[in-house]
Amino acid sequence: MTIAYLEAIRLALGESLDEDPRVFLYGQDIAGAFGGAFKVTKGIAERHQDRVLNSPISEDAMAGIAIGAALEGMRPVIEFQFADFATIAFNQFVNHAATIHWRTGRSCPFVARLPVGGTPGGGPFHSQMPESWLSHHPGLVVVAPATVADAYFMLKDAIACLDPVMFCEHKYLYYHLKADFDKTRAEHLPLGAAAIRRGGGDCTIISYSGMVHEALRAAEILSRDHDLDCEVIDLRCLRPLDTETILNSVARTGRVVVATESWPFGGVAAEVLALVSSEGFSHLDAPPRRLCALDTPIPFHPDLFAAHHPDAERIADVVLETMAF
Amino acid sequence: MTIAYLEAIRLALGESLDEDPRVFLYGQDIAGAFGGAFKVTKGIAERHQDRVLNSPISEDAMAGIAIGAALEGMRPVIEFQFADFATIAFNQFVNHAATIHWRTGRSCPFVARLPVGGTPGGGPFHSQMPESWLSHHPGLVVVAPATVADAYFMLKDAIACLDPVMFCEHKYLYYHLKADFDKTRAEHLPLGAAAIRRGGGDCTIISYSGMVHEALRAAEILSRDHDLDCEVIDLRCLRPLDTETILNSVARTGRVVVATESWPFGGVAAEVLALVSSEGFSHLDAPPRRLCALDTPIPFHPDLFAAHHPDAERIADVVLETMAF
Amino acid sequence: MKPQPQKLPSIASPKASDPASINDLRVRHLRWMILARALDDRMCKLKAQNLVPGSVFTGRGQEAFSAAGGMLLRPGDVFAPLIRDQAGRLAFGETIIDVVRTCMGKRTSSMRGRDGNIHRGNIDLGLLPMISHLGAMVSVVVGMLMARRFQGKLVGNDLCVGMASIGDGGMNAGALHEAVNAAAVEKLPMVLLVANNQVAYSTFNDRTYACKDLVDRAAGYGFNGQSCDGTDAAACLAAIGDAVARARRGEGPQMVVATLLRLAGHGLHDPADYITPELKSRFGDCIQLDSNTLKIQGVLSEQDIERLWEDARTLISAAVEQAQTEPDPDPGQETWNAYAEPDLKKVRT
Amino acid sequence: MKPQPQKLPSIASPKASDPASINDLRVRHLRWMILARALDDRMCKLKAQNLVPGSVFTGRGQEAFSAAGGMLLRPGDVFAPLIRDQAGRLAFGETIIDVVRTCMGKRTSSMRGRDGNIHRGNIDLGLLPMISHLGAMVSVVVGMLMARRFQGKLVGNDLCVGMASIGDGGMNAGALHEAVNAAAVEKLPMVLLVANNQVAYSTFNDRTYACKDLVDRAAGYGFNGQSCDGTDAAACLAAIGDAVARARRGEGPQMVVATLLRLAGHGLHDPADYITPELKSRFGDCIQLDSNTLKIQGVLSEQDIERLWEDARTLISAAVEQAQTEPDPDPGQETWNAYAEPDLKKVRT
Ligand SMILES: Cc1ncc(C[n+]2csc(CCOP(=O)(O)OP(=O)(O)O)c2C)c(N)n1
Ligand SMILES: Cc1ncc(C[n+]2csc(CCOP(=O)(O)OP(=O)(O)O)c2C)c(N)n1
Ligand SMILES: [Mg+2]
Ligand SMILES: [Mg+2]
Repeated sequence: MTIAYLEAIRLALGESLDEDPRVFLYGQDIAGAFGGAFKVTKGIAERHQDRVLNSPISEDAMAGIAIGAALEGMRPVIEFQFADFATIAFNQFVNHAATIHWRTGRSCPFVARLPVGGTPGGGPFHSQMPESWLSHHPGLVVVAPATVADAYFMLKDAIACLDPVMFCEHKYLYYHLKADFDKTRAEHLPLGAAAIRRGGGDCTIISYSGMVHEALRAAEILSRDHDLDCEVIDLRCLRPLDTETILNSVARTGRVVVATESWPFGGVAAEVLALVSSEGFSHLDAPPRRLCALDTPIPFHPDLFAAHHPDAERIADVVLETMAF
Repeated sequence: MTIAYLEAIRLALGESLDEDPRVFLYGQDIAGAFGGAFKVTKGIAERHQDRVLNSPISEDAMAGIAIGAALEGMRPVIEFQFADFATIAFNQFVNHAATIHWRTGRSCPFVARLPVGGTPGGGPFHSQMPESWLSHHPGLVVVAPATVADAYFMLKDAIACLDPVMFCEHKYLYYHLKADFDKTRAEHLPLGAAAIRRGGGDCTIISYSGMVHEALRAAEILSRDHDLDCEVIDLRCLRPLDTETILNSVARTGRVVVATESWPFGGVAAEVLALVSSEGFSHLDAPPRRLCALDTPIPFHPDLFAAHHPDAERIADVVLETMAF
Repeated sequence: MKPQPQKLPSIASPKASDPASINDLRVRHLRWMILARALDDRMCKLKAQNLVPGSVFTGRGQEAFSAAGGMLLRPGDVFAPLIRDQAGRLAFGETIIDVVRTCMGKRTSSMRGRDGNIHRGNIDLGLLPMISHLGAMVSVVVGMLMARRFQGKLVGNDLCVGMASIGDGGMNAGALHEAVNAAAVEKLPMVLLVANNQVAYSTFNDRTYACKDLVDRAAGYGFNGQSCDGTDAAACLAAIGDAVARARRGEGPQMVVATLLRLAGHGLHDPADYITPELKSRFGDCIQLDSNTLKIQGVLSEQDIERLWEDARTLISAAVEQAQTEPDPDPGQETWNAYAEPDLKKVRT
Repeated sequence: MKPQPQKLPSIASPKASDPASINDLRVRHLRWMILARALDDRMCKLKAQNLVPGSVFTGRGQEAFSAAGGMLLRPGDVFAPLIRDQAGRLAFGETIIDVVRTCMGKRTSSMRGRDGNIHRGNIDLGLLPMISHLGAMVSVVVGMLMARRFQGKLVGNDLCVGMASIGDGGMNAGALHEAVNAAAVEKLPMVLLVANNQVAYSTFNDRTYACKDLVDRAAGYGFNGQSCDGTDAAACLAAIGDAVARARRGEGPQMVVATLLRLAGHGLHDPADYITPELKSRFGDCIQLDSNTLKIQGVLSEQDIERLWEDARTLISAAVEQAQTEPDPDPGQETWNAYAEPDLKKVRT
């Protein structure tokens, strides 16, 4: 069966509602026949009218409500219309949800679904990646699926997880990414594991979310045009990081390029570079490099957006520079 | 004249109010004889009753008001009672203040004073360092003075700066740090420059804010007990980073340890490691290392706090490990 | 690039006491409503022609309320519009050409292609470029008014006014609450226009608030509150006119809540089939209603009204034609720098 | 470690209809007030003795209102207290020993020394451990009540209740607004206790809000609102009693605003010299007032009241003595892990 990334999310949500009476969905415009700004809950909302509720435009309260319901034994899944609006819930996330387990020993299991990432014409406030500011404070799990199967399995694992999970789903992939999908497939990676999407010994390209597909394209370009064999790691889970998979790969390749569509400063790419340089130093044959979005707000005009946003060609260029070191 | 770090801030604020009718102060409990939770505005508030105003407990509005007043030609300085409460203003800071110049070409000059950092017994919500989540988004200047003179000069420079400046002032230094202070001193470093607080050729210790004093103590221990000559860099300005001073120092020493009291993941320490490993790789004789706070909320009990918080002895240990590489 | 004021057939500024001038006011009001509707319609067409990169939102059905707000302001006032305020924006001084340029993402637009569509603004004119986060603009207006007070400009009994728009949905954002409360504490000449169009995107009022009427919130903030029928042009002018006059006289913050219906989807992409025929039947179209009234009252003839539409379309077409010839932004010429002071290592003198 | 319920001289639970039981209620109320005051006083002493690492905040002057709130709850309800709610916390079931342990940062406390003082709580009891950010706890109560509704526990006409405290200052936090509005939309049995003690830290009401009375906000949210004299114990019991009864009957969210004065500094460190003698003269001390009333009404004698104080001090001293023998947290034994599931690479089954 071929389904889109968004359909995989819908499937996981629908099944969770079907199977687990503790699960409810809360967010703006998700209820009824409308089914959400991106139509993720379309169909399933009508099947579960009592557990798919529209919220007011009150993101701080949405997060607080998720915390409270989680403490009372529910498994809330809250939808932000765009990840950009999760800034309003920042305090509840980092100061409240993230601290409950450590302070009280109680777990606070909920999922915040965050439509992330850029699309041409989206502009500064509908395109952002929130994973950097969500992952600095200890206590939140931050994941960013890049594939159809991950969208499904990781969402189910996120709902099962005892910690608050920030589920970053990429808007561009919603309808653009389609894949054969077999949900009965027995083994899938656990929530916290990175995936090696392509094996290779020359250079490790590390990425997550939408940028994984550019990383894979870059690896193809490099293979086709430069006879280079790149390993592509999809981090999947950003907090906690699968440091083992990263360091093992770098030990094999000696070279690493991290590609993200976030801003560079203090982002996950910086964290990965800090990791490989401090803990994998002896393996490095060349400086670890990062390629991120340009360091300005995200531009509205598609031409500016294209220049702002890393792509396969530019990733390949950085790999070539790394190889030439 | 010997004054405390807090008095230097008060002096800078008072003079700014005296000299520049565009400056006004806005924040909780700063007005009148009371003069703020930490007494920073004590004395000066009474002298400038019309331009030192108490705000409601509305941090988002405080930030929005600063933006609006800045756009109308004022130079607002807003005080957060604790930096921990600036999470509430996160959206106005990163989505509004930070984007105005790039979107419209207009500048948005205001200062947000953020009392940061841990003290024993402060607990999870009165001890945090906000610089990581303030510096990821492009558009905000983030500074963190560590000395009495910097508290004064950097605050004046921050008020003069055309961009929104997040002024992170360390609560522990408020009264604990006293120094001889001569405000007529002709030359002081510009806002964006890092300071070399101690020269040395063996290893570069990079720090900022309260942790600079631990870094200096560590350098002394290492000199006294291990005959090591460490260079200590006080970053002063975190966003933008003075990459030149950092890279030049590492080029001389070949070794670097970054010490901060923030959490490790995606923090400024990670950014510095990413910088030195990607751009100063050939200079490195050992893995760059970071020593940050432990990766949990900040504990209340002083014994737990002491274990959570890096100190000179632990910085010295990491330097020794680096030297032994 | 400063936007050029558009040339509209001039109608003298009326005095409220003069009955003839009331008609002038009503005619100007209708003209802004029509211009906004025609411009919104044209933007929808441009989007269909693939000439607009981002989303298109229209103010269909809300023109009477929005235009009244913008018209009753004057140079030196501040206006923070939202996504359905094409009418108010134009009436306050936004140029047609900037609307078209911004929506097309042109380098010549006030946002230079960096930001688009409804995020445009012109701070020099007092027209704030909104960020998307609902409620966030209101405290900025508070800050602007406080600045003017500090500067000694808020004295006398003919104060400048800060106006901000919000919807039934945005009224529930924490940012809105904090800002409105701060305006009240500071007793500022702020006018909050609440367009209760029954829905926030697809969510009806019963899921966004539970008071009887949003105007009930005014007393809780210490605002003077009043309601009006947002489909009735004269009622909008009267209510906002009164609120603005009170604010100018120094009577402090004002809230005007209009009841009306969004007569389109949330954005152009939204068929809005959740709006039932029953609901639709309860609300008229302010432009149709006002046109009829003015005809019945003998203020305008059918031809006059037709001419207002034609004039509007002519102005818009000219702007579209011009904008289409203008350059897109060039990534290679961008500085890609978010700071007003990119070099902080320069010594300050 | 589950906190032990403290042993207090048992006074049978009264029925509201029974005049004798009203006295019982009043006596129990005074007892909680006295216990809280004595405990607050003792915490101040312990701080002076350097036995408390963090700040000390007291509920001095607010005991009548707070205790009434806590008393009128029952097991199965939810309570989100703030920094001046020692009385309400005790009445709802917080143990004295946990107060002492938490303030001392003991390993045995409910927060295990990780968090301290007024941030303590016990989620199993429905007593929420507050974070510092004012307003943040209210939406959590909303979520807890929604959970109970999903679980089928919010049926009938004797519902469980979620109570949350807020001050005149905290009422202006955006988080509070969003949470209160959400409670109203969901028509939940939530009771918001607003202790208007005239100041937020050092800031008087004229700088924090501009409505005539904070109860004016109730209508704007769709809450039922009522006011009471927070220094009058019987009035507090009556107003909160009515609000809780309405909430239990399914009449939806309730707001009770008490007028009173904070009779101490913001925290122990604050001499509060900004509170003028004139202001002080306008407010009585609820405990003194209530003690007098109960004496005049012949419900309690001077000795009875003395005994309440003595009993309170005895209980507190026992708790302090015990807590002092208990271990501090040991950094070496801490796991230093913020996650309930530290190993996410484990395959989920
Ligand atoms: C804080 C925030 N959350 C969510 C959104 C997404 N959003 C944009 S418009 C809208 C509906 C707004 O409804 P209302 O305030 O009633 O205005 P209307 O569209 O009806 O004019 C939503 C949810 C937003 N812009 N800001
Ligand atoms: C969001 C937020 N901002 C600032 C503070 C700091 N603060 C703690 S208590 C307080 C005053 C609270 O006043 P009020 O709500 O009236 O309660 P009261 O202390 O009078 O009981 C302030 C400003 C805070 N806790 N939370
Ligand atoms: Mg609406
Ligand atoms: Mg108060």
